[in-house]
Amino acid sequence: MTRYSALSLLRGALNGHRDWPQAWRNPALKGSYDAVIVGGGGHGLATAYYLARQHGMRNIAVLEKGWLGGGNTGRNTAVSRSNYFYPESTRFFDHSLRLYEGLGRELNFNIMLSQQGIIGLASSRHELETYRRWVTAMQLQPVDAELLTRDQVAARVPLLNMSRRARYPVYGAFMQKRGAISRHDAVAWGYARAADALGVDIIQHCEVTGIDIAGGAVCGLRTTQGTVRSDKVALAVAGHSSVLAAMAGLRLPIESQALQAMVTEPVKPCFDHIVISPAVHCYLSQSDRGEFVIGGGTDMYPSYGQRGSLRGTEAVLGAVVELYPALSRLRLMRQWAGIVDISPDTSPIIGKTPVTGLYLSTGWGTGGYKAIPAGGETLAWTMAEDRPHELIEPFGLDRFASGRLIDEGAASGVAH
Amino acid sequence: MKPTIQRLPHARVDLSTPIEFSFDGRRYTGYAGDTLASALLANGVDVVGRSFKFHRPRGIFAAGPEETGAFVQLGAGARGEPNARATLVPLYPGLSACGQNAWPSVRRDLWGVLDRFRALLPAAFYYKTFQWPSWHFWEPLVRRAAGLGRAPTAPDPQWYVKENAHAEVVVVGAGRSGLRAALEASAGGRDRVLLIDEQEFPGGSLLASPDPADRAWLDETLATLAARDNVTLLTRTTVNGYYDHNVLAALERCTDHLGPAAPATQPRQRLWRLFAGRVVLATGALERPLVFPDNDRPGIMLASALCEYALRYGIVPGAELALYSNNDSAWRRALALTAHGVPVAHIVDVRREVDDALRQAAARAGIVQHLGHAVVETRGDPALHGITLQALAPDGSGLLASRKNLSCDVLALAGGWTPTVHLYSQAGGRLHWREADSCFVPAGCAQAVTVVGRAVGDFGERLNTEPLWVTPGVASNRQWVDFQYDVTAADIELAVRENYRSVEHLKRYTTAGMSIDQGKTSNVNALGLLAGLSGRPVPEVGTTRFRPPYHPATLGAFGGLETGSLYQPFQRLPAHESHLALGAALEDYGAWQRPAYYPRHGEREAEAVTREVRAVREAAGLLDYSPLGKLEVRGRDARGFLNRIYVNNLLTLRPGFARYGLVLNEAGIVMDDGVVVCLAEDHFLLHTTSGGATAVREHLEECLQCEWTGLDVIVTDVTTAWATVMLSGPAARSVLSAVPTDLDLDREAFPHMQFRTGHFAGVPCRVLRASFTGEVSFELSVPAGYGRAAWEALLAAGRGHGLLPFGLEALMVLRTEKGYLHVGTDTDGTTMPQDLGWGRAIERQEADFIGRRSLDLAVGRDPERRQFTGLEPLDPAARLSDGAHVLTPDGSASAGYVTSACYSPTLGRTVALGLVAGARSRRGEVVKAWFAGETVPVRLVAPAFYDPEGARLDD
Amino acid sequence: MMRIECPCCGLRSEDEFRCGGESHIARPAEPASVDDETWAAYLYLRENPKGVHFERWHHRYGCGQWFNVARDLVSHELVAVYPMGAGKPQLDRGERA
Amino acid sequence: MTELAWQDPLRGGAVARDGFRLAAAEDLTLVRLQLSAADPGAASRAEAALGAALPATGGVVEGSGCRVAGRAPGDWLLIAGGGETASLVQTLKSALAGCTAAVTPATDGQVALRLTGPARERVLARGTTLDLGRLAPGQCAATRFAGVPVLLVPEAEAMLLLACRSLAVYLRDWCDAASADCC
Ligand SMILES: Cc1cc2nc3c(=O)[nH]c(=O)nc-3n(C[C@H](O)[C@H](O)[C@H](O)COP(=O)(O)OP(=O)(O)OC[C@H]3O[C@@H](n4cnc5c(N)ncnc54)[C@H](O)[C@@H]3O)c2cc1C
Ligand SMILES: NC(=O)c1ccc[n+]([C@@H]2O[C@H](COP(=O)([O-])OP(=O)(O)OC[C@H]3O[C@@H](n4cnc5c(N)ncnc54)[C@H](O)[C@@H]3O)[C@@H](O)[C@H]2O)c1
Ligand SMILES: Cc1cc2nc3c(=O)[nH]c(=O)nc-3n(C[C@H](O)[C@H](O)[C@H](O)COP(=O)(O)O)c2cc1C
Ligand SMILES: [Zn+2]
Repeated sequence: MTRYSALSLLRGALNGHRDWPQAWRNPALKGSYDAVIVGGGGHGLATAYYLARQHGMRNIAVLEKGWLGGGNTGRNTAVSRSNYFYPESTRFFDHSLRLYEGLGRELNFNIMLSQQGIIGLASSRHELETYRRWVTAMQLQPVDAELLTRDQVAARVPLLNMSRRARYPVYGAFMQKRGAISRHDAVAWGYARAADALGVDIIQHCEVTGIDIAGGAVCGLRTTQGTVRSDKVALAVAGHSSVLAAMAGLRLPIESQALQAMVTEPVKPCFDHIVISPAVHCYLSQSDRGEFVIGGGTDMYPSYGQRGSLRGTEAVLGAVVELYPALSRLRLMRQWAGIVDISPDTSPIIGKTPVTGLYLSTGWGTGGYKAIPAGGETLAWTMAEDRPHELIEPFGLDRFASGRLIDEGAASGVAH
Repeated sequence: MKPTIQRLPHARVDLSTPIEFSFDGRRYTGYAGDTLASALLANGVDVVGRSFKFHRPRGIFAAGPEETGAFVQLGAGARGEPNARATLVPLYPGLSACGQNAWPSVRRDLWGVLDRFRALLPAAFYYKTFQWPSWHFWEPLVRRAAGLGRAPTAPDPQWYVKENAHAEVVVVGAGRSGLRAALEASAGGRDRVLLIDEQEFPGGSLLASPDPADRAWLDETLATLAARDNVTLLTRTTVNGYYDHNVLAALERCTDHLGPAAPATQPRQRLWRLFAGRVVLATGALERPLVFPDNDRPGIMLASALCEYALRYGIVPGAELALYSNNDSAWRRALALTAHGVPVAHIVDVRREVDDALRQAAARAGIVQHLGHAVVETRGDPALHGITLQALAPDGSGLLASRKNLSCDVLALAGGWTPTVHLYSQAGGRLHWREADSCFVPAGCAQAVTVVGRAVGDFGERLNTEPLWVTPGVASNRQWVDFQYDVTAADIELAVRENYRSVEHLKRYTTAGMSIDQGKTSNVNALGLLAGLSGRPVPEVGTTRFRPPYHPATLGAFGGLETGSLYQPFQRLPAHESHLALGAALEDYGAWQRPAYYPRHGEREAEAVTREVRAVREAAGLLDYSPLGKLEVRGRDARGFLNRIYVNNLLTLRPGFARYGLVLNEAGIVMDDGVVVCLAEDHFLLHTTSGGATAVREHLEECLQCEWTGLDVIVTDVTTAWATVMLSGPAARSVLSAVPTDLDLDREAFPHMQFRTGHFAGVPCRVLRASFTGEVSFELSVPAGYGRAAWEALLAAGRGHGLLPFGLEALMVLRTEKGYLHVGTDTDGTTMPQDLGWGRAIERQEADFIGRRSLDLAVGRDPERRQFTGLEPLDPAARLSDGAHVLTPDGSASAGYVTSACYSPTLGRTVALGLVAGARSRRGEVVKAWFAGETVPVRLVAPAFYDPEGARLDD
Repeated sequence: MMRIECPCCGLRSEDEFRCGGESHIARPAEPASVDDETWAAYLYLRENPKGVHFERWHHRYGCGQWFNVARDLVSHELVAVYPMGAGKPQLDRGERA
Repeated sequence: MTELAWQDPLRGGAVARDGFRLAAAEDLTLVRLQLSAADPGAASRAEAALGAALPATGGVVEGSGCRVAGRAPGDWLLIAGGGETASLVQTLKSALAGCTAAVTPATDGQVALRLTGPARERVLARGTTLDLGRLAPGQCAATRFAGVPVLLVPEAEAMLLLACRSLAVYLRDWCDAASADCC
């Protein structure tokens, strides 16, 4: 792997950038692998990378039905944070954030992690109560979190509608200063390049169409590029989890829904944080290119349509205009959607399944981008050891029969 | 800068109405009917903008939404608008615009120095560097260069509205084919036809035809359509999105063309939701540029733009015009231009062979022809004054040696047509690559849509397009593909070299097509190039995905009217005005605007709340309780039904009696609580929390319609039909007695947890004796229309008894003192009834109820469950905040938290409620509560601080 | 934005409705007598097919009725609308996986 | 006995523009009638009392002394002239004695707004996705308007909009804003 650096860039400048190698190969699918990961999104690629890097497995394939990173990893609003209520969640997500903090260098790929800080607005007394409870829970971990007063919010977010007569006036906020946005594509590409360099076969345009099981154990996969044998298979296919699980005879506690996001035309920087308002369901940040990246809630019905409804767009943009009346004259440049895998408690489902050798990483819903490094690392560990990594033990599929749901939305008012 | 140019006689502008405007501080004159772009062009302004990355000078390139460089900052202040396309801004008096993304100006932009470092800054260079010392260090510098124009900083003073329209036929595009489609669809007179065009005037490309026959046809057609009642024409309206089930979204610019003169009574823009039976897309086609060195120079424009400016606006934008083409349509247009007084000097065509008839006609028109040639260099300062040509090798792989220099100040590019299939593709339509015209055309869609005219590749002429995706034999890093984001052919080569070969990877790696034109003119060139470089045919490469909006759309329009007080409705209390008159601090409680407290002059919240609490404890208080959910349930199966909904046993509840109850969801989580009143054997009144009224009603309905169908049960929501007050305190009975009523208020006749109906001051009333304060309370309801009067009457009646109005914050203190649970505050998304002390009662309950089975899952039996408890700081003066966490014995983790906490004016100490692990068996234990770095020792106690025996209730 | 044919009110737009998720999930007749897995399956396990989905909708802003819809989750095409309580309709186009 | 004053839900507010007017329809009183589907006898008794066949959902018929609007299956809104409530409620209650039926006075819980003027269609089209062109007299529609549930009942040259009383002022304000350009 040619190292990327300012120097190599300079060398490139001198020779017309003619010598850059491929970021990853286009290998042919082999007949068998020690482990196969279905889904070339952030989670799949990271899992492969950590299997190779930390567990010395080299005969691994990632099978991706489209182009790598083209799933939710390639279409999300790229917010990372670890402000969760339950310790199980905070531990996991803070580990992930810490991995993110060193990821650019680890992968030798600048993921442009921008720790602008995430601010969550409280629009009622009740929300402020919830935040007090939540921030305290985090501080106890300890994970950085603080409460902001109205004035502190106004100073940090000058474009915010601070009218006391607003329909949802600002009562205060929580803030996690380490909250970040980063370049989502870079995360997928960085992991892909690093995994490829360790020998992982990333097979694009290879759709898994069947899962072969014998004696309760997985033994292979059928794909549009042929069959492949393996006794360790992980499903990391986000919104398509139910489809793949059905191939293994499993039903999942998952509903697939469209989640939209959108960007405005780029304007000069004028917004320095990630700001979320649970009351009106929208959040936004300004990217380093200048466009506002905007997100909101899901379309609230099952869908594999990857389009998003007009109604959803209106709801999110209406909220933006209400909160930031000066942004009203900006223009929406593009709107899109991804299909997210919503679990009943909106927490991830990661770990083993009733089928031996079949592992699952799903339920990331609207918030699994931030989990990519830790999700990959812990799933790799789980596959290598065939028992759940301690960080993900509470997030197993078995929690539904025991009722031990981890409902962040219900506890903190803010889901993933 | 060139001198002002005279208009040709066929110009569709009103020469008798000159309009003054300014650009970058200089004043100019244009005419009514001009766009800012045409007026700038006519005034010889050549540099209008700067590109995004390298700050290359940009002139006017197109005449429509596909513009790639002429973006300006329009207006200033709160009405300012960044990134306005000069080509789409109709000229109006007082128009003032500035160049953007440049310092000090677009003509002399010092940021232009970045262009010198182009070699260091190839596509995606940032992924490869900036890691030392850290991205954190570099980001602020990079960020400074971001963005194009500036966002306003003050609220938008104009307004927007959304409107819904239904039509059997929606025709998008009012060019010749759209007009024909509208004529046809409206002929029967029955179907509602909506004809929509984004331009100021209908006509599409006909507007640029000086041919009298075309003009006559247009006038006649418009007159015919205008005479038909069933036709609506919307101009200045861009259809931006094509969604499921033939729903489209369109943005109408209602008053932008009036500039500062726009009347405040009119909305600025209007977002249309169009519900169509059938859609006809007649959206025309966009022209592509050719890719060659320095093809981004001001003075180089699309041939379609040249035609538009010359033939519609009557502007000859230069002295020496050259056309650079790869298809026949450019030749026909060169002839038309020449015929209408806009002589074309040269045609350069990459093709070695061109139709003889065209060549002869061009020769007759005096146009010099350069076949089989490519433009390999352009010169200018910065605006174009000359180009260099070289012959293409016959196999297309390179160039022949000989070079030709031509002088020209306008070079019009005709690189082929791209049908405007954006909406079709959004609708789910498939596209087919038509090799002969090098373009994608519609190829089938599940929605009811047809495509006509140029949008379907029906160009009305043979094009014989021969693509040249990149100019061979010359440096590719000066050949622009995406003009806005400065993506060159070399960037695309780099992406392919590094294996970003999927068209979607290519887009994201190079940013081609990601700028504000969304690649309208560049996408096909980029993928043509990609196909060549990766040795795949174009259809295999495919397109990137088309997404709404077709053209960027103002955010404000998506909000419409629903901003400020109309953003989301507040429900208003019947006695709203009385509360205002009492000086109430109104706040949002579950979408009702309710008094939080009633501050007296100079009083702070805590003082007012204390005063109100004292009044209730010592005399009486009056709370507007109207939002209390009230659901009537009746029918032969009502009792049995409710018994499955509530945790309680309701089989034994007798008429006139009331019982406190809990509602769970099927996961066993507490969803709501309230009082169930039995009005008659088969008739019940459910009181729910104010916030839960709708949810509980819908829960009941869902159970009845989906789960237990066929039950004889009727549910009636009467929440807003009855205004309710809570009259509470030792003097409550005396106050109520002071108002004429036929109710027997005597303690024995009307005990706690019973219900009566009767009359209050002559109007029907319903009264429940239940208490959320711990004092004797009457929850009195009258028909909502009498709500305000009843409130006033009680206030007046209470004057001699020390009655005060009290708000919800005092109620929260009162119920916390009493240890009464508030669902949603003292419960969270994990709370089950056993956590609230209902375990025994449930064991005794025989019947199944919703959520019951879930209580038996492992989680429900966990001894470490967080249970509802009282908490009392050891130091009575210690302050305790809600949100404080109770620590585990070793102090390492949270064992629960404080859900409600307040200073109790009644007890003179801090009291609190919370959810703490195993709390019910830990009464008396001292634990630590932690908040904001401070620890407070607190004792776990029963959740009842005040009058735990409830003696005061039976007073 | 979808348009949904309410059996009572006719064709209305999506913003009047609320989706209640998969339909035809039978509540165990005697919850107390089923094991934890069965109960959890009732509560949480869903088909979630990438194809025709049988689901129920509530005409929240209209007649307030619940009804069943067979809808293609990719195209969002409404393949059938039928009342609560009725069985899954036979679809001639067949269920796609 | 003191007589309490009845307050009009709009607090006297109205919208009066050249093209559009909105006011509370104070001449009307409302009664909600619900019948249980499990009680088949109830409908014919109600019909006898009302002197009209109960319309299906979305239909409006003229009964004796009131209009009957089909809001939902088993659910009708009776729209009567002023002062009719008590007698109407009484008539129905006695006709339906012993049946599972709810006869609920609704004048207090609801507000009836009457929209008139040539621009009323436009104002309505700004608030609802309903196809108003297909809503003729003799019909009614329960729909969503300005984000909240309403019942629309067309009248000659007017539209009756019925909604929850607590939303009356909001709806007035909304219509006022939506008609700002309808002067
Ligand atoms: C609009 C939007 C905004 C979001 N914002 C945030 C945010 O701000 N912060 C955050 O933390 N999270 C966010 N998320 C969630 C986050 O994007 C996802 O949780 C995360 O990307 C999931 O990663 P993944 O690798 O599991 O899935 P994906 O990236 O979706 O990868 C799954 C891959 O599996 C492939 N696949 C599917 N079926 C098959 C098959 N049969 N064979 C082979 N391959 C298959 C898919 O093509 C896909 O590439 C957002 C999501 C969306 C849609
Ligand atoms: N090649 C030429 O220049 C030329 C010239 C004259 C006539 N013609 C012929 O005339 C016919 C006219 O072509 P046409 O009618 O297909 O195209 P057109 O270009 O004349 O009209 C398309 C219209 O659609 C509008 N439009 C595009 N997208 C829109 C959107 N999203 N929302 C609203 N409006 C939108 C455009 O502004 C334009 O007014 C063709 O059949 C062609 O044979 C061609
Ligand atoms: C954080 C983020 C920023 C984006 N910025 C832009 C942008 O500046 N311009 C653009 O055209 N698209 C932008 N996109 C959207 C992508 O073009 C694309 O729509 C998205 O990745 C989904 O892919 P699809 O539309 O091809 O399905 C952005 C996407 C994300 C996730
Ligand atoms: Zn309906």
